[in-house]
Amino acid sequence: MIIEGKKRLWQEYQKEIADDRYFYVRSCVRQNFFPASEKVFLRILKEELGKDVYENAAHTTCSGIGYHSDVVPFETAMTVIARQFSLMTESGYEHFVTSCITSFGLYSEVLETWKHFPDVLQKVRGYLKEATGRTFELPKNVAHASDVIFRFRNEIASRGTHRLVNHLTGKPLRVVEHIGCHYSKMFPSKGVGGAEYPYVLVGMIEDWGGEVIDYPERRHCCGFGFRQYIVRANRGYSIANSKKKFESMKPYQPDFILTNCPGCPMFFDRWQYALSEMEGVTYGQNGEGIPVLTYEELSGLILGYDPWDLGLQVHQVPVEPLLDKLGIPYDPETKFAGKDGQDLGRPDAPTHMKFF
Amino acid sequence: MISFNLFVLPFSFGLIYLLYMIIRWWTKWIRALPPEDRARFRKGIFSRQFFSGLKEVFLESLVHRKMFRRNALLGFMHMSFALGWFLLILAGNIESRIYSTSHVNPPYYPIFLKFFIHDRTVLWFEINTVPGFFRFLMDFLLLFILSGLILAMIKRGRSRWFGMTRTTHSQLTDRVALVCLWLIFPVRLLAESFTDGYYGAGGGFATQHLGNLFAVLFRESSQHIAYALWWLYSLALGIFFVTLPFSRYWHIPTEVLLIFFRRFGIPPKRIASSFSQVEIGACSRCGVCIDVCQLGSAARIHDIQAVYFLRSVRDEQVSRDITLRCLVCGRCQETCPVGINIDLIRLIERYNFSGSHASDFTYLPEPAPRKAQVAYFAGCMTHLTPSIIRAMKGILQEAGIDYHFLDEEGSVCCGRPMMLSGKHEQAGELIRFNRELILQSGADTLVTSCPICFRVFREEYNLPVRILHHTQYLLELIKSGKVPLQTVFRKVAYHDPCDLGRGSNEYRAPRELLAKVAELVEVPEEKEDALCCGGSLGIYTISSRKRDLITSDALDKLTSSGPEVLVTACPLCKKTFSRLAGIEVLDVAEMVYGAIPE
Amino acid sequence: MTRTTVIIGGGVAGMTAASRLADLGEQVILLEREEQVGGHLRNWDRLFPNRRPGYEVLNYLTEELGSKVDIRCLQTVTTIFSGERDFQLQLASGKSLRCDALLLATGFDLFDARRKEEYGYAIYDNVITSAELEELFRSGAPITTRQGKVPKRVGFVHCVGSRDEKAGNLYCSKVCCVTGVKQAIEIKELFPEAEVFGFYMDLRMFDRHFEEMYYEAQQKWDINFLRGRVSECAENQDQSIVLKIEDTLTSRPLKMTVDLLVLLVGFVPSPETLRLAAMLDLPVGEDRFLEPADEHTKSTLTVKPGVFLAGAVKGPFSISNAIADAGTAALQIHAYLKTL
Amino acid sequence: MKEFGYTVHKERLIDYDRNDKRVLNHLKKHEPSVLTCIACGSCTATCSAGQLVDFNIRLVQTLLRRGEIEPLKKEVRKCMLCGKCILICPRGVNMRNLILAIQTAIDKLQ
Repeated sequence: MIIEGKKRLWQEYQKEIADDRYFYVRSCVRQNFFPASEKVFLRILKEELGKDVYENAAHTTCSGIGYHSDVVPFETAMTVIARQFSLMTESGYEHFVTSCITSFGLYSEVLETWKHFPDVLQKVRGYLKEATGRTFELPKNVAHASDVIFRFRNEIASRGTHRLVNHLTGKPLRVVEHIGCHYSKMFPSKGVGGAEYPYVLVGMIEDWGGEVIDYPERRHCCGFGFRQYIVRANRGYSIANSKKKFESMKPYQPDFILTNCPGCPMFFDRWQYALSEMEGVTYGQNGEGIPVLTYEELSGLILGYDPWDLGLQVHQVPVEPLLDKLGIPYDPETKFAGKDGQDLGRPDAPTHMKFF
Repeated sequence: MISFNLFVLPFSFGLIYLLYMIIRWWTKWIRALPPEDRARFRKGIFSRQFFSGLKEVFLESLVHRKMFRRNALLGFMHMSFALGWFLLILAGNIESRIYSTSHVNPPYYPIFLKFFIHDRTVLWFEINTVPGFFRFLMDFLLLFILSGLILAMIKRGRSRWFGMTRTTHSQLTDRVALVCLWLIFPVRLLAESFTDGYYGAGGGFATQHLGNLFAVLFRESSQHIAYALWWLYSLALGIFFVTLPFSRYWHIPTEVLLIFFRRFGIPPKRIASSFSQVEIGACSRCGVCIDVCQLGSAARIHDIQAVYFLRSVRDEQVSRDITLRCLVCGRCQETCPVGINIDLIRLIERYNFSGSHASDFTYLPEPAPRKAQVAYFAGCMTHLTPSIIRAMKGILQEAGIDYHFLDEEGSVCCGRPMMLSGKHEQAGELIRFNRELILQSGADTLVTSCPICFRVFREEYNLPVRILHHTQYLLELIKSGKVPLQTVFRKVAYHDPCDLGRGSNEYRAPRELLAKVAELVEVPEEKEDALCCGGSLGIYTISSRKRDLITSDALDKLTSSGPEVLVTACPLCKKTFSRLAGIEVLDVAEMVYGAIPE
Repeated sequence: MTRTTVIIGGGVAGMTAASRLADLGEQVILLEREEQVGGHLRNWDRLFPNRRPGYEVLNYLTEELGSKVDIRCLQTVTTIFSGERDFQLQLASGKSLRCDALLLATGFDLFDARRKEEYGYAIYDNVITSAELEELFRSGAPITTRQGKVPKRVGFVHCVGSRDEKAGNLYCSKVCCVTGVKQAIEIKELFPEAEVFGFYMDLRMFDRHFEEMYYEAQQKWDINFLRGRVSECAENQDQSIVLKIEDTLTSRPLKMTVDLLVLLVGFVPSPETLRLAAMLDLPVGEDRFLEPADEHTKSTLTVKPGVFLAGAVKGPFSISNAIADAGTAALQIHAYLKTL
Repeated sequence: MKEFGYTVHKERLIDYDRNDKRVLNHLKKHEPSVLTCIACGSCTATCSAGQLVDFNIRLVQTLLRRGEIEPLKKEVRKCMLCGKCILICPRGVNMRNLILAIQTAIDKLQ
């Protein structure tokens, strides 16, 4: 691998990311999948970095999940998005930040459409006006939340208590990074580092002391693929995609997988469990799985937040081996305790994957 | 008292071993016959067929009649050895009775008679006496054989005088046996001469004179020389007998059995059997099949000719590639003096190599043809030569025939190409389909444009209808006046397709048709000797370049007398020739169609 | 009075046109940007289709030039002033030239393979361009992977930067196919045990002996041609390249590993050509190559009297075609000068 | 092993590195004309069996080259060996021996 070659490409795909006053929209599903991630993002921005982040209680889904599942027409999706923008305009913000990769992709797609077809924008303004009486301005800047963390990665590192280094051996941790397909595959210029060698997570990993793994199936989809997952009969196709990636990354012995999409960490995490149950295979060392983190969770760990406050106990692939490597203390006793200290009960241990 | 000397042992041992091998193999082969054939064999021994078999053995194995027909010099060479030696043994036995003291003589006694008996009572020229006659006869026969030996030696260097361009490459056992065979008769002449000369009597006109000369030259030592020669003679015979079952000369006893198998009506089989083994053993490796093989003469492939193929089968060293490298044109079979079913043995070996893969023809549809009196089956290949189809349609329409074009929408292969690969069972599935198709058409006459189909229809389909190649059918139509013809003044050369000519014995119909519409010119090799066009489906392992060599060579010969058109009666031949021919290539049907007045 | 022709570009076309014009008695000044004339031909080890050494042709063209042409190397034209019937050229060296006719023979550039990001050129260790491979052949350096291993499997990707909307080039670069076949054979000559693959969409063996060479590549050298455009490459742990392609002949995706991947880079117009064309107000095609006055009948003329085109300024050209084209251009210039 | 109501989908991908090239190597030796196929498809277009069933004799050659033995086994069984393809092939590929030799090679492997 010629790293200068990648750096040269990264130079070509620089992206402007606003540095304050964000209008934040949530993902439909992430609070269920990885419940602390969005909360941690807001906490970091507000408490650690002192930024102005605003959430409007009236905001909704972007409808991307329906759009990509072929149940929501594009005009509807555009109108829903126009409403989100009107909320931003009404709240006095101009920098739009999405939690979800698919939303980010859809916002980009809609804005590009409006840019090339102004008559469509006019129509949508009409639809929104007719339906809700609202008007809106286009955002000055649209970023994915991982772009924002990327922008402040050095600030986070300098405030952080941990680095991506195995504290027992002193060696950098080996990290697989996985970018959601809708981040830059549709519009390479909208993603940090472009589509082929995206830099957004790589930048975090490198600047936090880790080592990035580039493995043959890196570009491949995690296996979510909306229609593939949503219909149960098609899940075999979804899991086959994930399996292909695990098999490809396994020889590199990654310490964990870092993701920036709602679906990817979900499927990397849950499918590892499912594969271990279906085929008896595990992809980490010593019968362990490969822990999967969102960038918010990782940022929290770097900043020294309690792993159980980050929601890491709801991961199906146990994260304890990673915490041990990072030298992050945790209390096994409180892993399954609720906020009030009450025991929530332990899940059944997987058959083949090592459980803690 | 029985005469004996140690030197008779090599001969005696060799003879016993040879007889053991003959009895062993004959028994094995006869026993391995299926019950119905064994019954035929038992019945045959006690029938007139036995005697006609003996006659054939005499004519073919001893006189070599077929060899004579091919080339007199070659025939004489073979006859002098076979018949000469046979008579020498016969006469020697009778002669030995004159001097016999017991009722049963050991077999070596007549062979080495001159060593044991030195009859001074009769002189060489007294041929009016019984012993004198035999002395004359024995010397005469020996010289007769030696004349053949001289010819055989000449043949080594001048095979063309014997009508052969190439001769068989021999194996080690063949060479050992050959050296022994060539030694036997000169050594016998010398041994007898030395002995007769030493004793001053006992010889015939040749041996006595030669002996007297030796006696003068070598004096007392001629006795020792004679003794050494008797040893050498016995050794040569003994070694010859021991190597015989492993050499080409094994054909001598095997051919005798083959002649009786045939006489007793035992049919050839499709899979390896006693019959095919006897046929393989009966190959004398005379090599006449080598020259006729176009793979050798035109494509410079020299290791697959029938003689080598049969040898490698006998030695169980045959390879798949060689087995599949044969045009199956039938030229070698046509010329084989032993009449071996070479093509059939080729297919048997292909069957053995065909492996475990079953075909999957479950896709064949239900046949549902229209009813008609005449069914026309163009064949796969004819679909690649649409001009033949157009001609046939035109002629049939002109003649007002109610016919159904069975494979107008495409053929299911007739099965012969599959049979040629040895997979006759799988060919059976294709045959069943087409047979049903033909039967359901209700036709009483089946006409095909493809000799390949024609042959397999006749040989394998067992159809209760008349099966005609289109040349035969067109001749019928024209003779019945249904199709008016005018002569087209063109010089044409006719090429006999393998499967129509040699394969189905139809040489007349296409020629008669052509004679009605054009001027036929001479071609050098025709009818039974016709060349293969090179496009044969019988061959699997050949490059297209080698095929082209065969085609070009055949074209050179077919067009040597300058025809304007080369006519054939097979779509495959037409397609093959058209690519490389400098002149127009047409099917007989096209010629006929072109001769119908406007 | 002497009539002067300035030829800009001392590649195959420029050299040939200069020789021809000199033969016709014209006074010629040949301007070359580099230190030596020869252009891209200098980078070739052996030429398709007969694999003769490239220097043979170069030497021939150089010897032909001899001393009859005024060759000026290391020259760049900064501005061109078009007069009534002549041209004034300002050179970067400060000198200026006057001429009656101007021949643009500025040729082409090779497509920058880095623009096909998904192939990982200049990122993965063992992805090289056909030009680099040719240079390896020419220098006689051992051909190994970057890790020093003898390659066991080598892949050639056809149409890199050509026939590709994503690369911005819709046109076919013509000579890459035959170059790929030539280089594949040369790899097999060096490493008979190696498996060599050509990944192609069509093999455009447009000129004489090309198809025969393709046949030879298959039949004699056992080179595999797999129909489909490589969609993406990745690097393995051992720095071999995994490539993904649709095997369009089985309609199934296919994945394979190669030790060395060669990108057959196509032609792109050189920025220098476009700069000169802008100064002369010459029409540029959609493919950004220069347009002649008439594609069929006036292929070396431009709409501007006195300005002529030869060779790869007009699109992809093979060496032999460029030589023929330059000869035509010389005749056209000669005829034009006579009318002055 | 738990049942989730679905199984891991089998890949359609041709994994060239893993595929078995032994049949191909046998053919390269015994029927080298296979090397010259240009996948023009004229053999398939004229094929007698191909008129009746989904049989693509051109694909036989392609599957062989890719080392896709299982589908290859099924394909070769459909051929009638009629030989039309040989007459059509512009590159002189000897299809009939190709079919037989593939069967021989597969037999040898098993």
